[in-house]
Amino acid sequence: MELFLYTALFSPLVGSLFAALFGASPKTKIAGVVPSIMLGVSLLSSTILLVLVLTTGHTIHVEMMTWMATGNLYIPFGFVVDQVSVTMMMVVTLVSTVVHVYAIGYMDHDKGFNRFFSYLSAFVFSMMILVMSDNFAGLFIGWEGVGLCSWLLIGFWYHKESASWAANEAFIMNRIADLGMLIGIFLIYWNTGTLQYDGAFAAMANLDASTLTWIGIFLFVGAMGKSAQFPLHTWLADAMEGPTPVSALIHAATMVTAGVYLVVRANELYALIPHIGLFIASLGAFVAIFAASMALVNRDIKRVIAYSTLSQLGYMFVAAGLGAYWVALFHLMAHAFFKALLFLGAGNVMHAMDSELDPFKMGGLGKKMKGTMIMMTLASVALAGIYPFAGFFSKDLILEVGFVEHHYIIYTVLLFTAGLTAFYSFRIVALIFHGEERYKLFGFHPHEAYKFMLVAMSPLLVLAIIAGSFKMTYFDMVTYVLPATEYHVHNHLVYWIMTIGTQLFVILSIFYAYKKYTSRDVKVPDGTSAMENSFKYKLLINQYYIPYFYEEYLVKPYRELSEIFWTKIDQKIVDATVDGIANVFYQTGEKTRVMQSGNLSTMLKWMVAGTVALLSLAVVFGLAARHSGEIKIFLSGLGV
Amino acid sequence: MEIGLNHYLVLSTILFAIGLVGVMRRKNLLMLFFATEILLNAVNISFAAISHYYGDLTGQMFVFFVIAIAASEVAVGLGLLIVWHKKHNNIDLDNMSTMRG
Amino acid sequence: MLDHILSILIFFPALAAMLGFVVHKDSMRAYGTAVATIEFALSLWLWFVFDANVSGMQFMEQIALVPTFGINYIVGVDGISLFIIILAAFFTMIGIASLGETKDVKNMIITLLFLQMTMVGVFAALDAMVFYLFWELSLVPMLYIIGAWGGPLRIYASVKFFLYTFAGSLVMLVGMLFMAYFYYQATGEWSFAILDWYRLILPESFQIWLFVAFFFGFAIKVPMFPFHTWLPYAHGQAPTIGSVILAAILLKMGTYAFIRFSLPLFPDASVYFMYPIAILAIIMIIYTAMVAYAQKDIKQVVAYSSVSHMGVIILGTFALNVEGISGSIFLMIAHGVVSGALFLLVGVIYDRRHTKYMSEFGGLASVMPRYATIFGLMLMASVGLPLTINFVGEFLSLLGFYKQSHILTLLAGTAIIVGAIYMLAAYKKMFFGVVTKEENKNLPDVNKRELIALIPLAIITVWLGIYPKPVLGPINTSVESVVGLMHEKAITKEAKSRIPSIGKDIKISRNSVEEAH
Amino acid sequence: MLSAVNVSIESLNLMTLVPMLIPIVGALLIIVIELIKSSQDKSLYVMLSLLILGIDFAFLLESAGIFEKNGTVMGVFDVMLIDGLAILSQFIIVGASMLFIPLALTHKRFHEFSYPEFFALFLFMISGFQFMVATDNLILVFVGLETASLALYTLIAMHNRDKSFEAAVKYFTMGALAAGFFSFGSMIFYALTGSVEINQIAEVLSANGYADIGFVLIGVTFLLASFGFKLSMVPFHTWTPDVYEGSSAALAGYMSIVPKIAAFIVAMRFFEFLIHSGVVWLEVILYIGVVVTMTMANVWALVQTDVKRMLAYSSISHAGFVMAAILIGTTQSNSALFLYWILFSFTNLGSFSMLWISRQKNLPAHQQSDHSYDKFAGMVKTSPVAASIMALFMLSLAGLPPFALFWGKMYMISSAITGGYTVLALIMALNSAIAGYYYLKLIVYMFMKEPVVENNGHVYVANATLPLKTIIGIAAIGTIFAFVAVNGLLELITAFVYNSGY
Repeated sequence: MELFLYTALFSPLVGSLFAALFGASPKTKIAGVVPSIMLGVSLLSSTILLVLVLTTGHTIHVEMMTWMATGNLYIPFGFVVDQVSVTMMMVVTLVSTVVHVYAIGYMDHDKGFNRFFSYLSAFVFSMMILVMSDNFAGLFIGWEGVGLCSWLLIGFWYHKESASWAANEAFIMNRIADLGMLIGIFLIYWNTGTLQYDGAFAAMANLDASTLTWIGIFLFVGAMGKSAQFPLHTWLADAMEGPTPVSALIHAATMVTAGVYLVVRANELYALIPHIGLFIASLGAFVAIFAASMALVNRDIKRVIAYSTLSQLGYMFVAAGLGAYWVALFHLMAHAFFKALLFLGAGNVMHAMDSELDPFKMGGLGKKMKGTMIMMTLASVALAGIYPFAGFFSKDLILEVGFVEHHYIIYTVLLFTAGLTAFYSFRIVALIFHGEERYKLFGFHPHEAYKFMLVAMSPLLVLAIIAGSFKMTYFDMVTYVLPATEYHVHNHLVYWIMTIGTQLFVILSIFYAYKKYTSRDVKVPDGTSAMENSFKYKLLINQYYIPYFYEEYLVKPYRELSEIFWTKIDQKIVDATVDGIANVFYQTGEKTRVMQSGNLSTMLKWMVAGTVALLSLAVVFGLAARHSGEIKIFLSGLGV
Repeated sequence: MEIGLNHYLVLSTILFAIGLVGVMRRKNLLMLFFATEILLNAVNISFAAISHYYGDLTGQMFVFFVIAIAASEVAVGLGLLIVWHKKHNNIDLDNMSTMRG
Repeated sequence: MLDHILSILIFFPALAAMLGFVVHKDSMRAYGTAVATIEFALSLWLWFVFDANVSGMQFMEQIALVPTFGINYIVGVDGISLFIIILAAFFTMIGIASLGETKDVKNMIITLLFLQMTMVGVFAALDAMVFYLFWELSLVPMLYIIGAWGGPLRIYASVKFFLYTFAGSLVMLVGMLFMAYFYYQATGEWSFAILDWYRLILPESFQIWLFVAFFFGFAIKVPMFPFHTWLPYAHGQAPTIGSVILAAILLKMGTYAFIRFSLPLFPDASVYFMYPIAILAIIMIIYTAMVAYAQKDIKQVVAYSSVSHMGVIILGTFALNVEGISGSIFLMIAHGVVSGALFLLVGVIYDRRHTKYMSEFGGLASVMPRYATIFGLMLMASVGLPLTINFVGEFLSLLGFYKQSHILTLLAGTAIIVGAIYMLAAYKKMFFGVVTKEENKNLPDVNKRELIALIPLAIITVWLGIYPKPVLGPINTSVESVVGLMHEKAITKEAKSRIPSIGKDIKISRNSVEEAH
Repeated sequence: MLSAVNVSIESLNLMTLVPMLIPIVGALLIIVIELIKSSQDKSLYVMLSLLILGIDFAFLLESAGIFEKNGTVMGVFDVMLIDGLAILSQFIIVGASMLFIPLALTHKRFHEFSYPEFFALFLFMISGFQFMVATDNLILVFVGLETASLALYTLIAMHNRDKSFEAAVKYFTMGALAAGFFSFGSMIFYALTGSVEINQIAEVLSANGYADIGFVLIGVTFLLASFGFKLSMVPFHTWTPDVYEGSSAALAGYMSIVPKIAAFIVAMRFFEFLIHSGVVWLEVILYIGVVVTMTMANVWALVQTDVKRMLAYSSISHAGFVMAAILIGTTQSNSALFLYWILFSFTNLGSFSMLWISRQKNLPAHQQSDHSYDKFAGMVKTSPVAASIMALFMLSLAGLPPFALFWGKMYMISSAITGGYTVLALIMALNSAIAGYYYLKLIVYMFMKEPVVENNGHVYVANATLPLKTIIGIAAIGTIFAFVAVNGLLELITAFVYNSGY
């Protein structure tokens, strides 16, 4: 069994290194194919592990070798395959395999082809470490590893200023969060004496609440960074600068869900501190609606999807925060499928429109690219949570959780957000595929993507449709390690009202969106229409002016302060003092050297003067000799 | 009145002071040498007086040595002076300040 | 042979340098490389025969120098000094091997070999006077390297470097003489042997004064804020090789000395000064990182970045527990490797364009992909990415200090943020974007000679990041004994509590100064 | 009717006189030779004086042996006092002189060396110094001092350049004044105690418990002034730079060592009891004197443009540094003084000799003085070995381990610490730091600057001959390998100083 574990873990690395060999050389198909195969292998072995865990229910825990050991600290490279991690492994390997294959087509014309695949597989490897590690340090390795890869991949087209800027923004924001995580780890170590999950969680049972609270907060700060929760969310939208497969894999399916995974992983901790859990849930709910609102108006399909990702992450955190860890994980899985699908579809569209992202410049593409249209539509349906698609089972479950746990505000917020979700996802679907063929005005010649790309996407499609039906099996599996709480509204009437109500609400908003954006008078906004000048719109399109705020009040001051530190303090004060001291001596020399006038009688005068000075002192002391006692005391200061 | 030790000492001190002043004031090398002679002889007076006061000869021995040394000093000094005069035909102190700083 | 391996390590390069005067200048490069390689091989052999389970000194030698005054030539090596010695040998080797086109290369190599003697000497010395001797002597070759091969401001820079350090270490000398005097009072005989001093327990007030005296010498060398201003000049003006050695080895002398002298000699004073020094360290970390961000000159960025990293090292040292101190020692090695590599990389581009201004570059990633890759790796190491050598050190140092103070560690932890900021900004300026300058259009990528130096460094960076055990193990053993000693010696209650006690029992004769009186 | 004076020749203990007499005899011999057959080559005289000094040295070893056996010896009506200090200092005096004499054998012809009188006077001077150190009788001190000084003035003058005459006159005049001070000072002590022998003065004073302290202080003032002149303490130092500049580099080097050690010994003998008598005033004065001398001299040295003047100021500062030993007045400090001075004499003589061999007969246009800094610019390019040796001496002067002077400095500072003068110790340390700058300056010129005018490096060794090179070689070896000798020296010195009760 360990064999499968190691294959699952390391084959992406092999693929990455293989592609790296061709890093500097021109594009070769093989550099794309081999990593994809390696991922296939990884997927296969993960599946085997899944089956194993599913059937036998026992987990695998291996320790590869020591990493750090000093003092009482002992950190191994240890890996665990239990119900939680195996789920993540499945999601990661599956989505990434799909994305890899898809990318072979998508990156076809890019001269960085080989580089791309080596980065992408490297990312998968780090992600696998993240989910499979059996201790916080290992988790942190993966945590930073995915950060690095996302930096590389966002900035993949480094010649674009915006891309490299976004990459750095993402990296640095994540760093801020990682600091929190690091502190959390320190806390865990000094309080429990170990970083192993099992040991640490076991020890946490008998720690005082405040410590646990701090641990919980700091770990969650880490999660906020990776999962782009408010206020560290701005990087995710900007990260769309990266190639679309990257967005699909990293910024929809896997990396951004790491935060959720962390909270789920640490469920035993958060179970002990429900107030933090509630905070997480509330933040999640806020982010859900906050992100959705920004998605309403945005005119960049990828950004819209990114915001929707954000808002779905909010859902997951609500679930996790309310203690419904398995629900969170379930939604994570389902979301991974349809969101990746959505992104890949968007990728096709971009290809067709040679990298045009404004849906208003498209319209009526459905005729040209049926496959893509179908896929994206279904994905959107799933996202909107229409029965019987995956979204329904996972998302409505979260609503129920909110209801059952009596957090009605959260429930309402989420419900409303569900409507928004439906609206904005169909807004873009409508704008892209239906209505006037506005792209003609801009002289685009759209075409459907390669067949094999569509084929590659199909598994996601299937899963997006049927994933919901695994709910019970999945429940049985993960509740080995996660608290097994069923969430049922026991009153059947209420239950049905809720379910149907939600469905209706969603469907209505879908139709509203569809009507609004397929009508004839949809034209490319030119900033004149009343709506565009309304405050609401401006607020939303400018993302509540938060990026502006960061730029103005954090980035600029930091830059200026650094400048001041360097030019003013370091040079004008610190260094100047040092040179000043040196100069004092030199200047004294220059000033006093005149004493050496070279004139003999001056010299003689000096001698006599010296003698006289001594004499006068002698007289003084001669008188003072009686009081020599006091003088001694006074002088003892000099060490005389 | 009868002249005691202190009178000698005072005298010698005064002479010494005169000598010092001379050393400081004189710009003429020759005069400078005279001033130094005054210094030494001032000391001689009191040495002689003190040795008489104590009635032991050490002081007077010292005097003899001082005289001898003074003589040799004059010899050396005049030698230098003559050479200098040959070169610059003046013996003014203010001319000898080529080295400074 | 084994009993004298350290002396051989110390004096072989000097001897070779002497003979080097007769070697013809065209074949000097080869000669230097050969000598340095032999030296490195010797140091590796030292590692091989080193017994990792012994916490004390090994391969000790003692030769009477001025026995009447208690000065003896005593050398020895333990887990703390071992790897820095190896690092010194290693860097001299690759430094000479990858030496670019330089005028009168012969003098340069001879100087480097002398420098190597002093470096190894400092880390091997177990007698305060011998330590001081090498410590001071190491200034001279560096002075010459900066002053003779440096940039336009080289003379100012070199003299500043020399005098600043010299002044500091003279104060340290006074401290050492005091220490010896106290030892004399306590035992009735003069001794400068560090191991003898370890056995001496001083009252806290004395400890504090002596700590301050030593602090000046060390802090200037490290360099700690606010004594750091000589460093940017030195680095800015020095030739590549100079900066490499300076950053990789010479700066470590200070931090090493803290661990060798200040901590075990003055445990109570160390605790007493822990917070002030920690605050200085944090200023170093954040302030210099911001200054680095403001730089226009890539070399200055790296220079300031090493000040920032030294801050973390200091912090780890004054964590006063095994995790922290081992971490800081490991970080010394890590920082040596990484900053050394970064300076080499800067040198690579400087050789090609004869400018270090980042505004002159841009888009190099497409022109020099291999260069960009190695630089990227080193950059990631420098910002402390896990599985690179730096992370282990930084993680342990911060972890260690967290035991002492939560909030300060939180502040110090910003190192990973501010570090990322200036490094990524610099990388973006140099490598990303489109190539604008004409002369950058077809720069040659790193050549074989440069790879000789860079590849090994890259390998070490990753290898020790993934598997630090071979290095961390011996360090840990020795550090445990140091910490144990400190705990034993500590007088004040606070110190006792701050410094964890190690299970092992450390025997020290409890004769203190008062008793001697 | 005087009673017949009968003194047994043994009680005179004439052995004590021999080391001083040898140079005198030698000097006379040289003069006689010149009378018989004039215009001999200078090498003859050089070698003769070397031989004579050799014999002198041998006798010193002899008396050292005696001292080790049966301690301090008085002689010649208890005027001579052969104790550890006397012997050690004579070793330094004679040894340094032996190192100096061969420097006369230059490549270029300097006409002072063509006169045999030069060597005769030189030997007289040495005996004068020997007398100074080997007695505690102020008269003899005075005589010795003046003999030596008068000879020295002449030697300087014999260099026969305008500057040397000026130097000689300045030195002479100030010397005369100093002599006046000395005699006045001793007169006061004679008046107070009726004796001119230091140990008796001490006894009497302590017997009456420093009754009239005021007069004691005045007396001390005058003696201090005269010593201050000899030791070039600020503000009595003004002659030093000019005289050094005026006289030949070799002689300047010599002057920086021998006259000073002689004066140090006298000062040590004289102040030893005063310091321990707890006369606060003296401590204060000396403290100030030491600090001011060290610091100001350093500060002035910083701004010099001529290496020789710089070295002049530096030796002032070194003198101040060593003067601290007398202030501290412990056995360790007194031994430190000797250790320091022995090591210093090697280094300093070496560095002055380096200037000496680079001495041109007449100044090139682009140079304002004989040894201006820029003369040495880029020296390493043309004559690396010479440059390295010069650098070596500079580093040693700066007190960089392991070179000679470091050990002296180290031991001296340590003695300050053990003597309880913590602040002083720090000041000394910091002064060495300041001093570092100007020694470094020369190294910077030699190693880091480009030559001002193209030269083939011949100028740096214009004056070099085998003997000169040998001397420099000896000095260099002494400077590098000092650490081998330090222990032996230290043991010997400490023993001698301790046994002579200091």
